[in-house]
Amino acid sequence: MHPAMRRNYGNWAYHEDPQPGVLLHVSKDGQKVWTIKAATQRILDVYTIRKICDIADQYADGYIRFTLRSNLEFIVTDEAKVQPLIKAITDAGFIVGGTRNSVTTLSHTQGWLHCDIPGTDASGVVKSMMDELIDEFTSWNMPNRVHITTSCCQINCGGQGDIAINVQHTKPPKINHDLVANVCERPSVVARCPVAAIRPALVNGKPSLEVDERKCICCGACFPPCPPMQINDAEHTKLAIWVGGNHSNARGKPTFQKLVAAGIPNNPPRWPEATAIVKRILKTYKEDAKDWERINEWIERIGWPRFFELTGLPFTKFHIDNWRGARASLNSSAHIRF
Amino acid sequence: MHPAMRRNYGNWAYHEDPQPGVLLHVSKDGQKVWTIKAATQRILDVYTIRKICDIADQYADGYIRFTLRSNLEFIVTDEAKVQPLIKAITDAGFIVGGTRNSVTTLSHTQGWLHCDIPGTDASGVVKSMMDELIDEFTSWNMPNRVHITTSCCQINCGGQGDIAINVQHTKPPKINHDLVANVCERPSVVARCPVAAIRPALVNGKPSLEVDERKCICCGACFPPCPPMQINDAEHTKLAIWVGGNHSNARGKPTFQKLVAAGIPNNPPRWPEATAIVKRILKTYKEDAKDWERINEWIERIGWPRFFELTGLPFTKFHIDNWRGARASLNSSAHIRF
Amino acid sequence: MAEHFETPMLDELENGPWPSFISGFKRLRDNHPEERIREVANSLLGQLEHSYETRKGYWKGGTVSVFGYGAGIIPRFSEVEQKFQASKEFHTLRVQPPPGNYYTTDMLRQLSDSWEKYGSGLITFHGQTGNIMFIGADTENTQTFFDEINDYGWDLGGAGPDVRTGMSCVGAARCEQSCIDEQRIHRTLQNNFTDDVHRPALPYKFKFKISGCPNDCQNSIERSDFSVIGTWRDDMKVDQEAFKEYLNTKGRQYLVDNVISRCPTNALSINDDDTLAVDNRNCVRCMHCLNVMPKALSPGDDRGATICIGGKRTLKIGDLMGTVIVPFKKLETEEDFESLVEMAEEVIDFWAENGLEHERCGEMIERIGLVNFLEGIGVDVDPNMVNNPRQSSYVRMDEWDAEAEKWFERKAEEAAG
Amino acid sequence: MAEHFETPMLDELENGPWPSFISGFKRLRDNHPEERIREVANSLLGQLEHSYETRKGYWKGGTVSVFGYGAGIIPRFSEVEQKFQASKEFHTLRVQPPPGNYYTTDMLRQLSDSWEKYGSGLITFHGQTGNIMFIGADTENTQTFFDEINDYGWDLGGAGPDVRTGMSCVGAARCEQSCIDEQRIHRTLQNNFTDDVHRPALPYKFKFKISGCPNDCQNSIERSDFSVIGTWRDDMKVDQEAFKEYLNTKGRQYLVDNVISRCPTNALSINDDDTLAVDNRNCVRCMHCLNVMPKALSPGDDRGATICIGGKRTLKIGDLMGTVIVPFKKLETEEDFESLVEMAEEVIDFWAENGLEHERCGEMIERIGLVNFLEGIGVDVDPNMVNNPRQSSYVRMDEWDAEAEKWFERKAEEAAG
Amino acid sequence: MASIELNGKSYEVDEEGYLANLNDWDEDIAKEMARLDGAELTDAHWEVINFLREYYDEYQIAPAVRVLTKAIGKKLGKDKGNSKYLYELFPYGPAKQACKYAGLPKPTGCV
Amino acid sequence: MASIELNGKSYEVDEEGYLANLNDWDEDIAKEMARLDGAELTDAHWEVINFLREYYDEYQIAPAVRVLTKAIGKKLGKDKGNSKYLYELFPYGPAKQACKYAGLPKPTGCV
Ligand code: SRM
Ligand code: SRM
Ligand code: SRM
Ligand code: SRM
Ligand code: SF4
Ligand code: SF4
Ligand code: SF4
Ligand code: SF4
Ligand code: SF4
Ligand code: SF4
Ligand code: SF4
Ligand code: SF4
Repeated sequence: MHPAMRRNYGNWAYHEDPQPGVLLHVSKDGQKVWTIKAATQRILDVYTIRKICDIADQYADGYIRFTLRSNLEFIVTDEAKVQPLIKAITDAGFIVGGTRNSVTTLSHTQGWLHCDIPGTDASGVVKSMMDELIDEFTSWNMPNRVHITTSCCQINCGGQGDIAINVQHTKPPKINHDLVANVCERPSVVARCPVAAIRPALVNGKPSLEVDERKCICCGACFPPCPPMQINDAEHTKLAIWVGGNHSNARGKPTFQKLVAAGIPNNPPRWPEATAIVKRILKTYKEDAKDWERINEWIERIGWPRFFELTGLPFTKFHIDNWRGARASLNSSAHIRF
Repeated sequence: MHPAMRRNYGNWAYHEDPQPGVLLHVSKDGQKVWTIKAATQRILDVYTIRKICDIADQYADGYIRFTLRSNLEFIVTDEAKVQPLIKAITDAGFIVGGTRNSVTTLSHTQGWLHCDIPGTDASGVVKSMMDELIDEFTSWNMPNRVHITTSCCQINCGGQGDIAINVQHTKPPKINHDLVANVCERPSVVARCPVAAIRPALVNGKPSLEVDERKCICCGACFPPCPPMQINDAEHTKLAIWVGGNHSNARGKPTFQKLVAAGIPNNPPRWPEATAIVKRILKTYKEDAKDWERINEWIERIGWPRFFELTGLPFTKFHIDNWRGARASLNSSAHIRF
Repeated sequence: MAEHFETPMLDELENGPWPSFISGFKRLRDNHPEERIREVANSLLGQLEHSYETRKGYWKGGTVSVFGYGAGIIPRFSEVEQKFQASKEFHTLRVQPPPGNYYTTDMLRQLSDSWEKYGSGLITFHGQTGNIMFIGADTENTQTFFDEINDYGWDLGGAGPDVRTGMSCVGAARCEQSCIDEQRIHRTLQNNFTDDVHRPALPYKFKFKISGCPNDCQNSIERSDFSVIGTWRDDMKVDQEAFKEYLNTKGRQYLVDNVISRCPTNALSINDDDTLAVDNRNCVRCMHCLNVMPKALSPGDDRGATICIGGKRTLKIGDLMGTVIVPFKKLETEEDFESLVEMAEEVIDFWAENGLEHERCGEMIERIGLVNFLEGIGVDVDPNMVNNPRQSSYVRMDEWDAEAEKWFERKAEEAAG
Repeated sequence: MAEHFETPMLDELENGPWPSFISGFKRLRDNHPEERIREVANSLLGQLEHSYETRKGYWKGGTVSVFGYGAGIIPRFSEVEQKFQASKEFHTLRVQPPPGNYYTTDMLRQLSDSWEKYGSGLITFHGQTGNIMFIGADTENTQTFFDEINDYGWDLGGAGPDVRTGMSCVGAARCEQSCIDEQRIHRTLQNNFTDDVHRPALPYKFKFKISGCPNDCQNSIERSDFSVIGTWRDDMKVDQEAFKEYLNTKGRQYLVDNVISRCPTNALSINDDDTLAVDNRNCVRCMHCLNVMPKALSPGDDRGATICIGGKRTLKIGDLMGTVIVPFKKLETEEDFESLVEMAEEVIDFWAENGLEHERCGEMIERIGLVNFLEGIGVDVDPNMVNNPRQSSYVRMDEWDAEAEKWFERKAEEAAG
Repeated sequence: MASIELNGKSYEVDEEGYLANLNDWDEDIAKEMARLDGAELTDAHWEVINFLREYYDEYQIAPAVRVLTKAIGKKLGKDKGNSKYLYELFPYGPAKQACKYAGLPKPTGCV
Repeated sequence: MASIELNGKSYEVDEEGYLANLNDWDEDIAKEMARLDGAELTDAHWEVINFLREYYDEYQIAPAVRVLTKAIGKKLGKDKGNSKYLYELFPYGPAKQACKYAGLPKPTGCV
C-alpha cells in the first residue's frame, strides 16, 4: 500500500474529481493524494507488466493498485506529478479515464482463451467494445457511472451490470452418447437441470442420458458436469443484452438486470451488432436520463414501453418472464404511460 | 337511479365534502347533488328496510343506493334537505359518516350465521369493532381512507384491506374417516391441498385420506370439498391481523396485505383482543402518517421495524414469508433504518 | 310459539351505538305477525348463540336449486336441527341487483313483501360479490319465492363454477372521475353471459368488476378475474384558475408536500408563474393529483379502459392481482362493446378449455405462463403488461428473429395508421 | 521454431485505441528470448484464431493440483492439441492477491520473473473473484512455479467446492466513505478459512466480499455468499458550512432536484435558513446524498457492518441477492472480530451439513426457508431481514405465543441494557 | 338419517335424498328418486346416468359439467352436446340432479 | 488416447491417467497408477479406494468429500475423519487422486 494511504488509513475526509481519470482524495488532516486511473487489457504479458512497473517507479513511488475492473491506479502525493504521469501512461498506450460518470472498463471473463465452456470470447468482446466506447471512458458524459459486464457463457462469471452482454443458447444440447457413461456422473447431471428435462436412459445398450427438448431451456447447466451434453454450437449461440443490474444501494435497493435484446449474432472478431446495440442504449440513456440516474432508475422513471420505443428495440414474448416468482414481474396495476 | 344522477350521467365536474358523511357533487352545468352516507348492519330485517324506505320517501325522493360496504346513500338536490335528512337518519339509529379520510364500515361476510366453513362470526365481529371505531367513522381524523375487511375463514371472501381481520387455523384438520368415503371426492381433495399434504389411504378397511401433519399449513382448503376434514376447532382457531392491502392505484401500484399479528383469541361475543390491536394500529397510523398516506404507504416510509416498535406488536418467525416467490420479500440491500 | 332461546352472548351485541343485526333478528322474533317468521328468527338466534358458545359453525351445504338453474342458491342445512328446527333449512338466494345498486323504495318494498311471504324476513345488502342475499328460505319456498320475484323482473346471480354477478362503481352516475360508462359495460357483459351464470360449466368461478377510474372503488384488480378500469390517453385537463385557488387556500407547502412530491413518477411541478406543469407522457394515471384537486384536474377526453385479467383471493397459490392484458380500449361505439364481449368470450373459452378443475383464470395463467395465455386468446404482447422484462435467463429463444419481426411489423402498421 | 499460425481475425483486434491483448501475445511470440514461451504464444494464438473461425472453444478441464492442495488450479487441456502442441496443457494458477490489490513494483517484477521461467508469460490482473491468474503452465511447471512463489510468500486461491478468495474494496485506504476496516475483515476471514480454501469439502463454492459502505464497490450483495457492508448507526455528520458552499456553487434547484428529491425515504430537506435537515431515523444509509456532497456529509461515528448472506449468480434457481442476516455489527474490538469469524463458521458449518451437492448457501436458504436457516445458525429473527412481512396466509402458527414471548423478552433485555 | 324404502330394501339417504352408501345404488332406487322428484327416466336420462357412473368408477370423482357435455356430444351428436340439452333433462342442474340419481356423492365446495 | 500396458493387458487412459473404461479397473491398475505417481498403496489407501468403489456402485456418483470424510471417520475412528488425514494419504486431493486409483470418472464441474 502506498505510504500516503497507510498514513491516512481510515482518515479520509472527501474527494474531488479534477479531471476524467483523476481523483483527488483529501484526508482529515488536509493531506492529499491524486489517483490516476488507466485501463489495461487485463491479461498482461510480462512486457506490459514491466512497462507499468517502470512508470510506477518513475512517477508514482513504485506502487500500483488494480481495481476490480482491471484498471490501474497510480497514486501520487504531489500535484506536480499528475500531468507527467498521465503523459507517461498515455504514451505507453494505456487509456486514462473510467472515473465518475463515465463508462468504465467492461468486466472481463475467460472466453475462448481459457474456459472450457464458453459460447464466445471475452477478451475480444471487451477489446472490440471498448474501442468504440473509448470516448465515454475518457469523459464524463453519462448521467451516472456505467458498469458494463460481459460473460462468455450463461454461468455469467461477469456478474450483473448496468448493461450485460451474455451468451444465450438457442438449441438444446446434443448428447454425445458414447462418452456419457465414462465421463459423466449421471445423477449429478440430472440434478443440475433447473427444469428437470434430463432423464437417465439406455442408448445403444449403454447407460446415457436423454433430454426432453420441449422442456429444455438451453441454459447450459448440464454441460460443465457433463461435457458430452454439447450445448455449444457455432450457429445456435447468440448474444443477449440485459440492462439495469445495479448493486449499489444508492437511492434504490440493489436490482437485477433485465433482458432487452437477444438473437444477436455471435460474430467474431469484432461483434459489431452487439456493440451497435450497446451504443444505442448508451446514447438514449445519455440523452434522456437525469443526473445520477443509473440505467435502471432512468428506465423505472420513463417506463419500459418508452425504453423500447426510444431505443427502437423490439419487445417480444421472450421479454415476459415465466420463471419462478415471475408473477411479481407482471404489471398488476392501472399504471400506464400513454 | 335518482333523476339528478340520470340527468348528469357522465357529466360531473367535481365534488366537495361539506361535512363528514356528506358529499356534494357538482355537474359541469352547475347542478348539485348532496349525498348522505350512513352505515347499516348489512343484514336487514324487513322492518329496517321499510324504515329506510320511509326516510327515503320523505326526504330523498324515494331513491336509495347501497355502497359495496353496505352503507346507504341518500341523494338530495336541495341543500335545505340535508340537515333534516341527517337528523332523520340519525334518529332512526343509523350512523352518518364513512366518507373521505374516515374509517368506513368494515366489509362483511357470513360467519356462523350462514356459512358452512366459518372459523368465526362476521356480523358480530363487525358490530363489535364498529362500536369502538364509531368516532373514526363519523369524523375525518385519519390520514387517508381506511378500508377494513373481515373474513370468517381463510378463503377470505372479505378480500384484502388496509387492515384485514382473518381467521387462522393453528392445527391440521382431524379426519372423520367414517364419512370420507361417501361424502368426498378424494381426488379433488388431494388436488386442493396447496402443499400436497393429503394422501389417499385405507383406514379401517375403508378408502379415506391421511394428512402429513408436518407438511400441513392449516390453510383449510381441504375442508370445503370434504367437510370430514375437520379444520374447525374452538381452541385452535385464532384471529390474525394483516395490514397494507390497497387496491387503488393512487400514488403506488396496488399492494397485497401483510401479516402483522396472529394468535389472537377468537373470543365472542365481542372479540376485545382483536379490536384492541386494530385500535392500536389505527392510533399509531393517525399519529404518525402524513396526509394521504394509506397504511401501506405510511409503513413503507417509516419501515417495518419502526411499525413493530411503534405499535408494540411482536415480530416473530411467522412474519418471514416462505411461500412461493418469498425471496422477493427478503431485504436484499443495506437499506436499514437505525 | 316455542319459548325463546336464551341468547346472553348475542344480547351483548345489542350494546353500543352501531346498528345491531341482533336487534333486527329480535324484532322479527318478537313483533312479526307471522308465526313462521317468529319461529325462524327464534331458531336462528338459538343456533347462532350456540355457535357463539361453542365457537363453531353448524351449517352444512347441499344442492338445492330452482327449476332450470344450476346455480344461484346457497343451500344450508343445520347440523343441529334437533334443537333448532324452525331454521333447519336456511338457504340463501343470490339475486342480481341493478348495476350500480340504485334502488327505488318501491323496489325495496316489493321485494320485502314477497320475502316476508316465503322467507325469513332477513335480506343482506349486499354480499361481497354484490348480490342481494335473501337469506333464510326452505327448499320449497326457495322455488316459490324465486318464481314470484322473477315474475316482476329479478333474476338469480352466480354461484358455483360459473360466471358470477358483476359489480360496477357508482361512476358516471355521480362521480367526476368516471372515464367510462360503467353501467353499460356491466350490463353488456352480464347479459352476454346469462347462460354461464345460470348453468355452471366452467372450471371455477369467474368475476367481472368495473371501476370507472384507477381509484378502483370496486377492488376489481384484486377481486375479479376480468377487471375493467377506466382511464384516459390524452393529456389530463388542467384548470389553472382552479389550481391557483388551491394554491391560495391550501398553501404552497401543502401542495408541494401533498401533491407534487407524491406523484409516483415526478410528473408534476409548479411553474414560476404559479401554474401547474404536467408531464403527461410520464403521468401513469394514478389519480392522486386529481383526487386531491378535483376542481383543478380532470381526466382527458380520449377515454377508455385498461383491462386486467386474473385477480382473485388466496386459494390455492396465494393472492393474485389482475395483470394488464389490454392497456387501453376505447368503449364508445357499438363495435367497441362488441369487441369487449368478444374478448371476454375468448378469455372464458380459453380458460374453460385449459383450466383445471377449481382453477381460477389467474391461476391458470400463472401455471401456463402469460405468453401462452396471450397466444391462446389472440392478444399480442405489449411492454405495458410487465413491470419489467424477464430477469431470468432460463428461456429458450430459438424464434427470436421471427418474434422481433412481428413487433416491427406491428409498429410499422401502427405508424402507417 | 515452427511457423507462425496465421491469425487474420485476431489481427483485427490490434486495431483501435484500446490496449490489445493480442499485441501482448504477439510480443511474447515475436520478442521473447525463450523459445518455449515463443512457441506457447504462437500455439495459443493459433488455437484462439481457430476458435474465432469456428466459433467454438477447445479447452477441456482436468484434475491437476499441487502437492497438498485440492484446489487453486484450473487445468486446461487442448482438444485440438494435434495442431497446437505447445499450449496443449495450459493450466491457470489462481493466486491470492494482497487484500485491496495493493502492489509494489517489486512484487510484480518478482512474480513476472518467476512466471517467465515456468509459465506462458501471461498474467491476468485479476479474475472476477479477485485472484491473480497465472494463465498457461503445463502440469509439471504448475508445481514448480507454485513452489517458487510460495517460497516468497504467495499462496493459491480457491476453486472448486471450497471457500474462495475474498475481495475487499479500496475502502479505508483511500475512500472517505469507508465505515469499516475492510482489509482487517478480509484478512481475518480469509486466514481463518485457509484450510477450507485449499481442501475443498463443502457443497459448493463460498465467497466473502467486503465493501466499506453501501455503495458496495465489490458487488458483494450479488456476487458473494457472505457480504460485509460498512454502515453507521448514529446520525450522519453534516458540515453546514460545506453544505452552503454546495448551495452557492451548484444552486438550489440542482440540489433539490438531485439530492433532496432523490432520497428514497424523503429524509432530507433544506431549512429556511439554508441549512440541511436530515431525518436520521428514516435515512436508510443509501449513500446518495453523501456521494453527491462528500464535503458536506459523512457517515456517523457509530460504525459497523451489515451482513448479508446468500448472494450469487444464476445457476440453478436464478440470481439471488444476499439477505440481511445481521443488520448491524460493530467491528472494532478483538471480540468483535472473533464473533464475526464465529458467525461465518456457523454459516459455513450449517450449510456444509445441510446444503445439497452443488447448492450454494443462498439456494439452500431458498429451499429450506430463511427461518430454518436462522435457527440453524442461532440468529434471532429481525424485521430488518424483510422488505415486508409475509403476504401468504399459508403458514402454521401453533407456536405463536411462544414466539411472541421470545420477542418481548428480547426487547425487555435490550431495554434493560 | 332418513331412508327410502323400496322393494323391501331400505336405502339410507341424506336430507336432500342423496344415497348415504354409494354401494346401495341400483337402477330401482334411481327410478324411485326420479319419481319422488316428479320425473321419469328416459333413455336419454340413462345415457347420462350411466356415463356418470362409469366416469366415477374410473376416476373416483364426478366429471365436470363441461367434460360431461363434451362426452355426451361425442356420443349422441353435437346438437346434444350443450348445457341446454342437459338442463332440459335435469332442470335442477346435471351436476346436482343427475349425480343424485346416479348414486354419486353430493357435489360440494363449488358453490 | 494413451494407454497403460500392464501384465499384458492394455488399459486406455486419458491425458491425466484416468481410466477411459470404468470396467477395465482392477487392483493391479490401481497399484500401477499409484506407482506412476510415485506413491504406494497401503491398507489405509485401500480402505478409501474400496469405499469409493462401493459408493459409486450404489449411487453412480462419487461421494462428496465431506461424505467421504464422515464415512471414513465412522469406519476408522474420529481421528481419521477429517480432510487432513485424507490429504496425507492423497496429497493431490482425495476427490481427484483417490477417484483416479479407484477407477471412477474424472471429477468435473466443481472447479
Ligand atoms: C476465471 C473467472 C472468470 C474470469 O475470467 O475472471 C471464472 C471462471 C470460471 N468460472 Fe466463474 N469465474 C470467475 C468468477 C466468477 C464470479 C464473479 C465473482 O466471484 O464475483 C461468478 C458470479 C458470482 C457467484 O459466485 O455466483 C462466477 C460464477 C460461476 C459459476 C456459477 C455459480 C452459481 O452458483 O451460479 C460457475 C459454475 C460452477 O461453479 O459450477 C463458475 C465456474 C467457472 C469455471 C470454473 C467454469 C468451469 O467449470 O470450467 C470457469 C473457469 C474458467 C477458466 O478457464 O479459468 N463460475 N464466477 C473468475 C474467477 C477468477 C478468480 O478466481 O479470480
Ligand atoms: C361509494 C363508493 C363506490 C361504490 O360504487 O359503492 C366509493 C365512492 C367514492 N370513492 Fe371510493 N368508493 C367506494 C369504495 C372504495 C374502495 C373499495 C372498498 O372500500 O373496499 C376503494 C379501494 C379500496 C382500497 O383499499 O384500495 C376506494 C378507493 C377510492 C380512492 C383511492 C384512495 C387512495 O388514496 O388510495 C378515492 C380517491 C380519494 O380518496 O380521493 C376514492 C374516492 C371516492 C369518491 C370521492 C369519488 C368521487 O369523486 O365521487 C367517492 C366518494 C367516497 C366517499 O364516500 O367519501 N375511492 N373506494 C364506495 C364506498 C364504500 C363505502 O361504503 O365506504
Ligand atoms: C356470501 C359471500 C360473503 C358475504 O357474506 O358477502 C361469500 C360466501 C361464500 N364464499 Fe366467497 N363469498 C362472497 C364473496 C367473495 C369474494 C369477494 C368478491 O367477490 O369480491 C371473494 C374474493 C374474490 C375472489 O373471487 O377471489 C370470495 C372468495 C371465495 C373463495 C375463494 C376463491 C379463490 O379462488 O381463492 C371461495 C372458495 C371456493 O369458491 O371454493 C369462496 C366460497 C364461498 C362460500 C360459497 C363457501 C362455501 O363453500 O360454502 C360461501 C358461502 C357463504 C354463505 O353461506 O352464503 N368465496 N368470495 C360473498 C358472495 C355474496 C354475493 O354473491 O354477493
Ligand atoms: C476503485 C473501485 C473500488 C475497488 O476497490 O476497486 C471504486 C472506487 C470508488 N467508487 Fe465505486 N469503485 C469501484 C467499483 C464499483 C462497483 C463495482 C463494479 O464496477 O462492478 C460499484 C457497484 C456496481 C453496481 O453496478 O452497482 C460501485 C459503486 C459506486 C457508487 C454508487 C453509484 C450509484 O450511484 O449507484 C459510488 C458513489 C458515487 O458514484 O458517487 C461509487 C464511488 C466510488 C468512489 C468515488 C469512492 C470514493 O469516494 O473514493 C471511488 C472512486 C471511483 C472512481 O473511479 O470514480 N462507487 N463502484 C472500483 C473501480 C472499478 C473500476 O475500475 O471502474
Ligand atoms: S462466463 Fe462461462 S465461459 Fe466465461 S469464464 Fe465463466 S464459466 Fe467460463
Ligand atoms: S441445457 Fe439446461 S435445461 Fe437444457 S437439459 Fe441442460 S440443464 Fe436442462
Ligand atoms: S370467509 Fe369463509 S366462512 Fe366467511 S363467508 Fe367466506 S367462505 Fe364463508
Ligand atoms: S389444511 Fe390445507 S395444508 Fe392442511 S391438509 Fe388441508 S389443504 Fe392441505
Ligand atoms: S372508481 Fe373512480 S369513477 Fe368509480 S366511483 Fe371510484 S372514483 Fe369514481
Ligand atoms: S395522476 Fe398520478 S401519475 Fe399522473 S400526474 Fe397525477 S399524481 Fe402523477
Ligand atoms: S464501497 Fe464504499 S468505502 Fe468501499 S470504495 Fe466504494 S465507496 Fe469507498
Ligand atoms: S443516505 Fe440516502 S437515505 Fe440517507 S438521507 Fe441520504 S439520500 Fe436519504
